Amino acid sequence: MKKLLAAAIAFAALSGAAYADTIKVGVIGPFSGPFALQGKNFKAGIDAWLALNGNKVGSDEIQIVYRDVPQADPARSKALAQELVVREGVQYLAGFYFTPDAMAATALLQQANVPMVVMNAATSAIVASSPLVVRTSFTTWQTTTPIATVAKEQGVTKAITLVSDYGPGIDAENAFKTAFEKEGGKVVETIRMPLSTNDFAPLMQRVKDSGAQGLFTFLPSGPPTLAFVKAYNDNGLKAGGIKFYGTGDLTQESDLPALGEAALGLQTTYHYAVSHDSPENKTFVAAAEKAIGNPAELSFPSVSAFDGMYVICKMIEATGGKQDAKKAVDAVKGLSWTSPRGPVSIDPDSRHITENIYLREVAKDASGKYYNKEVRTFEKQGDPGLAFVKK
Amino acid sequence: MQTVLSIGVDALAYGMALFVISIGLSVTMGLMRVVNLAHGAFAMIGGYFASYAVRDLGLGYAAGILVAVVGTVVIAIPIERLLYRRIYGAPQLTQVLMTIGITFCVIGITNFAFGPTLKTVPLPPLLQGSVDLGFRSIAAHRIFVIICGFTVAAGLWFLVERTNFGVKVRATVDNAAMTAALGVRTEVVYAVSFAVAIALAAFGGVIGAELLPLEPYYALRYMVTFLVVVSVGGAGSIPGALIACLLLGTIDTTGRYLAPEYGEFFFYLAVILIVTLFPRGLAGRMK
Amino acid sequence: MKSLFEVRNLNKKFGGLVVTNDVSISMAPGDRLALIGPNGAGKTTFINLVTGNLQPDSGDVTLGGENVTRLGPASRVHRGLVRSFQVTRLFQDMTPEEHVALAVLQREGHSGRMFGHYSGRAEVMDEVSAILDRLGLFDLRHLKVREIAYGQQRLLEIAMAMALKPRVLLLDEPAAGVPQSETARIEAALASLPADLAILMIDHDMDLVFRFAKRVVVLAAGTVIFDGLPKDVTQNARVREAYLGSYADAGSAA
Amino acid sequence: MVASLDRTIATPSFTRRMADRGVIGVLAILVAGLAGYLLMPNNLALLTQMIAVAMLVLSIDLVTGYCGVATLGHAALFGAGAYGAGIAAVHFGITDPVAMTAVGLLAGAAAGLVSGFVILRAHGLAQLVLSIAVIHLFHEAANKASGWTGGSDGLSAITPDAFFGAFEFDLWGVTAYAYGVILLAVVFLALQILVRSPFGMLARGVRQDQIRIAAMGASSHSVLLRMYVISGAVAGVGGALSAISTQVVGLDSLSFTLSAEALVMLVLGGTGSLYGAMIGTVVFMLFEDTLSAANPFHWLTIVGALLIAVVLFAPKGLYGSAAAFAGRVRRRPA
Repeated sequence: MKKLLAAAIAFAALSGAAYADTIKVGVIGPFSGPFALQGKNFKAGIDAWLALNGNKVGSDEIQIVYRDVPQADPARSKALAQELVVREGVQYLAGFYFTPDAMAATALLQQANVPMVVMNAATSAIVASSPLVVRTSFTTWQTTTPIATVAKEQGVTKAITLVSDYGPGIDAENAFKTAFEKEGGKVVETIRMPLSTNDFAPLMQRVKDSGAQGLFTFLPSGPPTLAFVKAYNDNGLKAGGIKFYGTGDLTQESDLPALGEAALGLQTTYHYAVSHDSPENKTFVAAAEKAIGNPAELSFPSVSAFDGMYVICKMIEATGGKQDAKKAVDAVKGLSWTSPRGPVSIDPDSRHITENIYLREVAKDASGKYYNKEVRTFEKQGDPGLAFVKK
Repeated sequence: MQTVLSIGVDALAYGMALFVISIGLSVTMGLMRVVNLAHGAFAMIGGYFASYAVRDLGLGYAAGILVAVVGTVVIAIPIERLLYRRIYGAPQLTQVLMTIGITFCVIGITNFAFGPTLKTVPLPPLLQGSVDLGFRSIAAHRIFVIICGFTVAAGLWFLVERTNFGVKVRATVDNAAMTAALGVRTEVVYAVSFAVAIALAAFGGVIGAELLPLEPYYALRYMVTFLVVVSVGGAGSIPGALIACLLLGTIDTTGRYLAPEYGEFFFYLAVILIVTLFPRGLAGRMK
Repeated sequence: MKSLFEVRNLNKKFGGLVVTNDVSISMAPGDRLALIGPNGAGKTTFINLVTGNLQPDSGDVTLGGENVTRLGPASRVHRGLVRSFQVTRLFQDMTPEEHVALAVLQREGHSGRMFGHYSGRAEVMDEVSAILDRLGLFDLRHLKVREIAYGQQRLLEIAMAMALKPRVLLLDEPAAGVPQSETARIEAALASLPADLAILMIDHDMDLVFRFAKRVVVLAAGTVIFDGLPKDVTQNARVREAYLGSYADAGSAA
Repeated sequence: MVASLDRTIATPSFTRRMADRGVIGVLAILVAGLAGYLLMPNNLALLTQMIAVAMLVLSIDLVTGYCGVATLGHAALFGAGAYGAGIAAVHFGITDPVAMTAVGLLAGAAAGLVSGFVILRAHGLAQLVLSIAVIHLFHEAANKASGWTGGSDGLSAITPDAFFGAFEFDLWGVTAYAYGVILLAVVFLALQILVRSPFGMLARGVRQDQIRIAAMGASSHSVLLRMYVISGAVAGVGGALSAISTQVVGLDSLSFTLSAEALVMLVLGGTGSLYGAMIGTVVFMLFEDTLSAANPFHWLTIVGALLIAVVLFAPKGLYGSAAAFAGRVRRRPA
């Protein structure tokens, strides 16, 4: 009986969606809580897309339904994804800032006949967990690997890694170590620090004592990066000539005003800098700044959300608005276009985005504003992490 | 030896920063018997005031601190009148509920009004950069925090132990009803103590901003740290809080230096050990 | 007569203040002993030491030949050493029936049962009803404790002590706060206790003491200054001095 | 004695007896469960999650409401149950939902024993801090043991078997929801029996006066520890339900945040009553869900205002204050 009822509801939901003119996209992200800034950037990227391209694909109208998962909480993420599919009848799931939240929802995709477009979560394995996942952001492996080359080329032979002790941090450590050793360098020590660390001075002391010439670090973007960068300067590492390498998480644009002078000259690799010089990006940034309200809050998740919308629209085009997850995903395999971040494509095998990774340096522009200045481009970088996972 | 010295310096600096930020909570919990989970919220409000004064109005650092302390106390007065007064003497859980509610509201309002980005309080040139100690260098600001810590500790000790007001406070803590019967206006004592606690919170928020960056979620993020410091020290005891901060600073710093991966284990196991051995805190009054 | 309960050379100091000074008392089954003394003589401290709520600095407490000095309060109760409190300690939101039932179940070792309600056990209910009835609490049995008068709460204290079927019962001012009209009931209840039970009672009501006690011990400044028959106590010079003279002030004199 | 005997045969009203036996509560749960199904048929995942958290809140009520233990670390027991069930399924192939629930129950009880052992060594503020230390240690341990727990990425790929081979744990979540409602009813009934039992009375006594309990010859510590283990079993069942229904377990299930939120739900509903615990959970989570869907950007402020309002206007919690009010109204005419 219950089964029957459920089937009836499902049928109503599915058939309703298939012929309706409105196509709903469910976006799950941290819209409140300590990571609200990143959720805001999702929304800004999506709003920018809609502002620039309109909310119609053919005759179908796109409607975005937001759901809030303030902190990594897979159970809640899954419940909300379920609700989005069953109650709201969304045809696409998108967003996902945290890996566990994305992982939790992938289990639903097949049965719900819904593709997922990951707009941030950066663990390589997500795309492997379901064939209906496409990612338009980056992986930690992807953004980390090039910096190892940079370090080696700048004459560093002995490096130390200092990462936050959780999934992405460990990914970054592995990625750097693998790439750096391939380049012929040596990682003398790998240190993992608890996510809750406030005081980095003792760690800096250890870095100093290790005799490394370069420090590679990964911290999630947010408040601790401020204390970290200050500790790097204040404990004499900068003065002592220990070079600093990190991923762009550390110097995201919205944190730069706070980091200020301390961050000048820091080298990071990342897939996107708000300052990227291209007409596509200028248009995007103008629209996104308007959408977010305060330009200082614009940061990297916005561009993945923007491109995510591009991918979703391509999927809608390909399926003519009918719900067919497999067809939708197949349609974007190998898709390539010019994103605000530069030329990108969806790798047909992994369904992960292939993109340029840029080496950037924190600099100060004429108006006294700090920004990530792109100094070098590593073209068409895929995700080396997936191979590592499969190994 | 160098390592030990180095750890010692870091521990002292970190411990004193903890002290400056948490001592206000020790006052509320010890003297007023309120589990004030919103302590961090007031520290954050102070930090925002200072940030606004120094960064946007271009005032000096000292002026910024003054604005922060005065501004936060002014904001806190109506909150004390309307909300805190209702929970003096209420069960702990009720206090927890109320102060968490206040914290949520402060977070929400801050997020709405000032956005989710980090706020900083620019340091004066004197406090920027680092000082060479011979065997290593240390941020000039850290030395300032250490000095502030000892000054606050000494000032509070003087206030409580050596002034008329201190006598009234101690009497009120021991037996509020009896003290009131002796003609002391305990209401005033409470209000002033609360103001002092808030002023200390604001001060700590500003001074500690280099270590605990200011953002809307400040209050929730560091709530646990504050609670741990106060209970290890023994609520209401100034020397206790001082010892606790130095001890916890040492444990944390040593752990982080020697085995950062297990830093959390170190710290919390030590907390369990200390709290089990000294259930009323290192300097708690025996009943 | 073989002693059932014995306190030997008990000492306790709070800081520099000697509150119990080399106290020794011995009781045999069926003893009815009153412990009296001026305020601050250390009577309640003595009870707390004996029951294990406080640890003595030195000295021994033995019960039925077993040294119980190092045992906790609960273990002493198991062995038959039961007390009542000077200021009632009752559970405000429970009924008298629940209090007594809990005591009965505890005595029988059934208080840890996680199934069923005590009212389903006829033998428990009979005993509970009998005890409540004897102390005149039966009609109040379903009211919350906070709803009944203080005098009745005192009676309930005794009811709970009785329900534990002790071998030695220590009553700390059982009649304090009880209206005159109710003291008779307390006395009657005490009188109906098993003859072989040893009772030590602290009280200020000398009439009650003289009616109840077969033996009187006087404590002053933590020291036993008299141990003998009730009729001799008023004649004793040290006792008179303790109550009337300066002796009572000398709190810290050892 | 004889005189008293005839008076003992009192006859409380029928409803009173039924309420005492928990029959009304079980019926209420089943009716509410059905109502939830009819009112929100498309949001059963949320309702199931609500049931899982309700068990955590009930479990806190056992130690906080009934025994007076202050804890901000109770998610340790919930998380242990969730990871227990999840690990059983992923690493040991125990995918039968009932067996997973049993594993969760045992894991929760074991975690209850461990954390009770630590937390019960102090009182008041110190106890609160011990509980915080415990939850952080559990959290960190799970983060470290990423081979077993998936670390910060979460433990995924938990695939419980279909119930009796027929009812699958699927997208619509009907099976999980129905299972949750039944589990909650069973747990409620068991707890109702427990809190009325002599042990339950003893526990209430421990909360009010430990010295008196000792004077009755009972050991408060042993009562508390036993209650902690039971509480762990209840929270563990909740955790297992969460693992079964969402098929994933994250580190958040062992977090300070969840512990604090659950405590807030309990105080909101009213401590010391099983109904209060459940009402607090439902009100808080519905409120949170509605608000965060309506305005994800500002709901926290409103939740904060709600908590303040509760303290000011319903200091015994929603259920506690309502019950007290009803009690006053009922007594007035008499």
